[in-house]
Amino acid sequence: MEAAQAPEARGDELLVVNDVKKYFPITRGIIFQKQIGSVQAVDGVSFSVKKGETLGIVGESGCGKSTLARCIVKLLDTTGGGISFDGRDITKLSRTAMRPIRREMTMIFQDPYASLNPRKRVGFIIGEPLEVHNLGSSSEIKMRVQELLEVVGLNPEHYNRFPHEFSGGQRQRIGVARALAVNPKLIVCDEPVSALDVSVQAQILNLLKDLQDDFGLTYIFIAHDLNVVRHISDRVLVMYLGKVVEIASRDLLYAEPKHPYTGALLSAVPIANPALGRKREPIVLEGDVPSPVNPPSACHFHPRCPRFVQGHCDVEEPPLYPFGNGHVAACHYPLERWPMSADEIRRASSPVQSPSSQSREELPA
Amino acid sequence: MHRRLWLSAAMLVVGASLLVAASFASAGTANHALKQGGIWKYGTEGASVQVDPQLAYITTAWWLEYATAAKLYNYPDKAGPVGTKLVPEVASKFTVSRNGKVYTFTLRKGFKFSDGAAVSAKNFKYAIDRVANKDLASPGAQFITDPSGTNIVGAKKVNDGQAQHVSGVVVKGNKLIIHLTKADGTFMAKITMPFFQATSTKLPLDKEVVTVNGSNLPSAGPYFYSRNDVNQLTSIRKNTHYSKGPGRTRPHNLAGLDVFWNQTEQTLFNQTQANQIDEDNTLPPDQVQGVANQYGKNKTRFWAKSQNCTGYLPLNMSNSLFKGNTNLRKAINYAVNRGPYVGQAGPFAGDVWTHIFNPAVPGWRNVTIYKRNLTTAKKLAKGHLKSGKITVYYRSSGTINPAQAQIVRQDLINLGFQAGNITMKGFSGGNIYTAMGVKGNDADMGVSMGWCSDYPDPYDWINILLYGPSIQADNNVNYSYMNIPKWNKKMASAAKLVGPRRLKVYSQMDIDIMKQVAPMAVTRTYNTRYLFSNRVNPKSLVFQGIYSDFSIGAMALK
Amino acid sequence: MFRYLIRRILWAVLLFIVITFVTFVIFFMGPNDPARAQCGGDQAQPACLKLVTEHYGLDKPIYVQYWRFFKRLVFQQNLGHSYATGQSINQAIGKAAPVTASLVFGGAILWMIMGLLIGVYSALKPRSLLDRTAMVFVLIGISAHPVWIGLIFEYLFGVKLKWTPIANYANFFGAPKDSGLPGGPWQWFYHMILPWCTFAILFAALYARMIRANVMETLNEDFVRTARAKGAPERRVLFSHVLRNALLPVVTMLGMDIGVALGGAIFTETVYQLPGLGRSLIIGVQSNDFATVQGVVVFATIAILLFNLIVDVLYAWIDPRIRLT
Amino acid sequence: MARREQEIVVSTGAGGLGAAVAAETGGALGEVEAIRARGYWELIWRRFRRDKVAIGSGAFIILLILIAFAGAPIAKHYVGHGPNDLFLTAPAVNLAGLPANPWTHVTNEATGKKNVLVLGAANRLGQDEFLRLIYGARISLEVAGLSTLGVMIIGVLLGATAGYFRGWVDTIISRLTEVTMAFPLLIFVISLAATVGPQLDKITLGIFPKGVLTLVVIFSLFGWFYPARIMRAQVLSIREKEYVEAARMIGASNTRIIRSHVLPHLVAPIIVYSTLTVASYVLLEAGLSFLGVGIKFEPSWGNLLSSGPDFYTTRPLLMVWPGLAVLLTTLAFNLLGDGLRDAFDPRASNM
Repeated sequence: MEAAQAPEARGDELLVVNDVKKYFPITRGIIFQKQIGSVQAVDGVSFSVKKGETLGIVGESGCGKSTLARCIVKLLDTTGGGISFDGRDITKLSRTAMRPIRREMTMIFQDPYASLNPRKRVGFIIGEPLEVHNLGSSSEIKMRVQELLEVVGLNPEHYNRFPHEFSGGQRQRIGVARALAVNPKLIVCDEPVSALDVSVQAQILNLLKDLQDDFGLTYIFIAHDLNVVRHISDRVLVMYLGKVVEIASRDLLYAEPKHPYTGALLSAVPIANPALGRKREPIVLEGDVPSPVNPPSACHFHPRCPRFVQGHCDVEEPPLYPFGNGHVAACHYPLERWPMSADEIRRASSPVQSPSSQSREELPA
Repeated sequence: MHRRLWLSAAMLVVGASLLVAASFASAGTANHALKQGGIWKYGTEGASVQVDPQLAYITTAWWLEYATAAKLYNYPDKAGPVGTKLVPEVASKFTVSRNGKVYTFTLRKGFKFSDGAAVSAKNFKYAIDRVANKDLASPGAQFITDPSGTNIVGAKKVNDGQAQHVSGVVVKGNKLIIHLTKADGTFMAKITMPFFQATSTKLPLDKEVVTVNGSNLPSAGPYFYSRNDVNQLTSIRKNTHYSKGPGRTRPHNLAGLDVFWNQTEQTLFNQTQANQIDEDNTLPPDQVQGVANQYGKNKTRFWAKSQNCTGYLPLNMSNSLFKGNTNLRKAINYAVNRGPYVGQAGPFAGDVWTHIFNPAVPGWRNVTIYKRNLTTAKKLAKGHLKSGKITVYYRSSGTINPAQAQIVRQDLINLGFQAGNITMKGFSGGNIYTAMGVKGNDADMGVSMGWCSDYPDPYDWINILLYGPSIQADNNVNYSYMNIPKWNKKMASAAKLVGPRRLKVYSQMDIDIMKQVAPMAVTRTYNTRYLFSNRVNPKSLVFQGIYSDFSIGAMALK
Repeated sequence: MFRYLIRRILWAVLLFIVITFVTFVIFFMGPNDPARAQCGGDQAQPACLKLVTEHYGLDKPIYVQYWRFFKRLVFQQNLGHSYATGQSINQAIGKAAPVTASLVFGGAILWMIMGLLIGVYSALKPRSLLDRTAMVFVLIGISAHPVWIGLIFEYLFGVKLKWTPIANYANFFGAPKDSGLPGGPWQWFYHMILPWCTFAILFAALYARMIRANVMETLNEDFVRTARAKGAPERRVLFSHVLRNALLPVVTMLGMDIGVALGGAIFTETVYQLPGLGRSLIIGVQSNDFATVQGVVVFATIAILLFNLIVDVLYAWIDPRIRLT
Repeated sequence: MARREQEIVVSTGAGGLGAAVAAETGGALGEVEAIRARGYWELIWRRFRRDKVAIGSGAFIILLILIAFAGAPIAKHYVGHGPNDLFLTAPAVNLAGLPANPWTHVTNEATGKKNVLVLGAANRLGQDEFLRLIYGARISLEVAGLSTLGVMIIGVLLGATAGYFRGWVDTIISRLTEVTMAFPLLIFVISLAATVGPQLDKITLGIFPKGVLTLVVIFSLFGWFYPARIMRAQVLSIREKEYVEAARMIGASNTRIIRSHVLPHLVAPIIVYSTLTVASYVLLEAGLSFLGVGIKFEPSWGNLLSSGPDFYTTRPLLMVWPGLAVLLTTLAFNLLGDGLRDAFDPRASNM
């Protein structure tokens, strides 16, 4: 793999991700495993996050969002590329060296049921980061935990309860409290609300927003729900099959998507305004997301793309073309207007299958 | 040469002839009242035995060989003393050269193998060639290559693998001529062992015949092996070519006999009771009294026949505990609880015994030397326990042997040994004899051991078991490692005596040694207990003394 | 499929080498002196010991000995000769294996029938009297010692009631002529009936419990409810929907358990004196017959490995997903 | 990326979201309650308590342990002789070589006092069947208990290590497991007990009867693969749980994760599996002793069972007692195991 380039951090950038790759090997063997291929979950992603901002990351299931999140907080080691946090390159840090950084960068998990150890009391769960980092005596930790419970809107008396005695939303608040416990600078939120009821989703989102204001937090917010992302993000990054296809500020992205994939995603979002909704024709993407084991050549999206041009899109990989105001999109033939033209919609309904998209192999369980 | 209780009769023949070789009994008359035909089913707890005539060696094997073999001379199928006298069989007569080194046998015509081939002198020569063969490793080889005993010219060379045929055995027409390196009075007894029966040349010279199926093991006696499945079934069937004629006078009433190996006591007993099996001689001890009460002893279906064996606990006089410690050896003799020890095998298993000569040994006396007395025993043992530690070898197979070991252990505790200082070492099968036979072994005493007569002479008991100078590095049978010059001298001089005086001296020595030296604690005599089915005709049960079992040829069903 | 087959075979070969080597080492380290055993135990003559030691290379390092053993085994398919009886071990096993096979496969058929009947009926009528009785049988079946069950059966049906033979085996293809042995299919069946029952009880209990659980679980599946909703007759629902799905894992289990059962046959063979592999093993152990013990272990290993291989391949053939993992 | 994405909650759009935001108050959630919540173990105990059969089995096992370890010496003291003491004369063993029937009074040779054989004599040595039965319980429990302990220690260590660290550690341990599994277990254990057993029998550590540790070593050596497989699978699934990721995310060490987040979840399967394993080892010990390759001399149920057939038409009770003891003990452990499994995981089916 390529040597990781230590990314340059500029003044207000808290996190710089430069060409990060994460491949999962596929192995086979009777006694000793040999690698026969790899799943390219994250394939050369670059972006940066400024202090105090919220970066939303969207994409379909399996596009590598969660893997990216885990690479950022170093739950997974990257295969290539560099990540710099607060001016330090953390790509090559050992477990021990990573420890102090873990105080400044935490994560909120998707499933509030699975992310809390059912065998432990809430006090232990929220206090554990403090304990791990030796932040105070046990009585101090208890005080801090109760304070945190209050901060996230729970009753401090629930200190001794078990997770199963709480509802989903309450549990996610516990998860938030755990992430907050060490006073981090960056919180990576991995679909924190996708497992919750819509009404509860809002509560959590509001909580996160409030906490951002109160504590000056920076968020990376991962979701597949464009509405949720729109609600909370300052900027949005769209991923497809392990690659960045578009980055733009929230308003720009929702108003003028450049990448056909973004367009497709947006057109699928239900719109509350019936008048607007009726006017718009949704783009139906044909086929499933191709396998990341053997992704389509060049632009990964070309087999499903309404603006596919044979001999170009499946041959030359598009770089991130700038469209001004920090808006970039990886497309040779970006959308010229939004909503799309009737012609484009027609072509989207009969996409050309490129040969490279044929091979499909099941992932190992 | 090894004679062990579990190999009991193997060498019985040797000595028998020593004393009786001169007198030949006349041929017996067959009992025509007995029913002919039928298959006799015999079940045993034991593992199967070798059937190759040159390899068969243990009691059960020889019992079967006796029914299948045709020998130069043989013992008749008779009970009592008549059964121990040699009669001519395939040979009509023999002559010995003046120097006693050349035996010439004249062979009869008319003997045929079960496959129809005629028996000739060649077949006896082939038997000797096989016995001597190096690769076949016959236990019979030791009897014809013994430099101090019977030594056939050229046998050693074959046994060393330097030749194929024993040069000292010559076939001339119907004559078989055997050359010995020196004169030997036991030769006739030895040539009568089943090893030297007429052997078909169908048998490979240097490979054992193990599995028999039909006709690959022909023999010239009244019966032949028709089948041998190791550890399952061995069958003998009537040799249809054994027709009445000169020398061919042995009875053969049954059509055949099947031996079922590896059965368990209890099922065997049940099957015999149910008349599915005709003969069972491994009765479950708890059933013996019942069948004895039901059928009476030695009348119809239940029989108990004594074997020429004595059971004893050797006390190792070469190890520190018993070395020069006559008091403790006597104390053990007083302490051993012989009644229950014998009783472990159930009723009719034998009697409590306290000196070496059992009632089958010539010159035996009916005396009790040690009567159990714990007080006397403790008094004798006091101050003589040495370090207080004792190592006991015992036999770990079956249920009876370990139980006897427990009784002896209890006796040792009663005597003053601490339970923790008694080391019990178990040996399966006959391995205890090997272990105890190694000079310098760590055993102080052995349990469940015994000795069976090789020939009816006291020499086989006193001199073989207790004579010091014969102790060697291993393969000893003097398990007591008794080596006292005074007694060695006495034994040597007794061996030279003949006639009634010989028996008198040995008889006294037996008692004196047990009283004064006590190199062992004699415990018991042995009986074999039989249960027969209701198909068996009790009148046909002829206990052949040489082979210590009922003659198969004489057996008949009702 | 082909690649999968090759992989399984290679793995089986490797397992075979490892197991035979461990067997070899353990018996080599054991207190048995093969030379002494070969020379007739306690009658061993020093000359014979020397001969045998040289002949079998018992003084060579263990790996050399193992290689000799392995060569003989693989290239000549020869397990050697018993030290106690001199019989060829191939022959001994050739005689014993059909007995054990009769016991194991007959037992397997019996336990499947019992397990199916009890399991399916209990599942269809849970908490009924029949179900409760069946569950008591299951508990006793998995808790009682097979030896004990065997002894009691033998005593009751053989000795007291005289319904069955007490012990022994009858050859299916008929006893050898004039051997005085029982033979033929009927005698075979008659002699095997008690051993089969004894042998099958433990597994019948386990299978009844497993089948009951599987059937009950399947009965709750959506596709069963759908089938019922469609108005399919109950019999059809049971046979073509419930049993087909509930029994697939049972069949896999059966394949695995037959290997395990091969060992369990020792107890039944001992109680009923069936001249099978287990009995050969016990006799070998009792008479320090190292060669026979090793022969049985090696043969059992081969049998189990082969059996597992067949099950694996069959299963992969039925269910292609298996091959990928 | 083996993890399956959670099912997506249907979004009702921005409007719904906005309305929900408006409704959100951030106020008190749930009732205010100062009491300490019920712990995991308390919940299990409450579920377990309802299972009368399991409770009964548990009580039986406790009773059995008490009888075996405390009751046996008391009984020995009370009857005046030990389990290995011999009563060689009538009436303990009658003239026909049959052991005494229950409740026979015999004279103790050592003390000269009259003793009573409650269940009669066990064999032709006149040993006390009752004492041998309860001392046999001790051996059975020791062999089964220690073997289970050994098997679980090896199995859990290897299985958990393989599951937690994966990679080459997992590869090696998994292959080792498969090799061990491929051994014809019972055949091998018998051969092993018969060949190396006599040498191992010498090891007693001063507290165990001879032969107990032999069986424990042999059983442990060849029995660990099953718990190892179970534990590996358990740990593999636990380590994929998000709460373990969460712990790693906050920088917890491996030791801490294993101690706080992995091991507590293994307790339930370990307890349930151990209970069932004990039952199978009680059976196995009896089987080996029956075949003559297990415990020798010392009273064990297998030994008693093997001497049963010697008298089984004349003293059938001698076969019944040990068989019954094995049956009840195994049954109790099986029922307790089932009960515990239900208590730990009420959803688990009967398998």
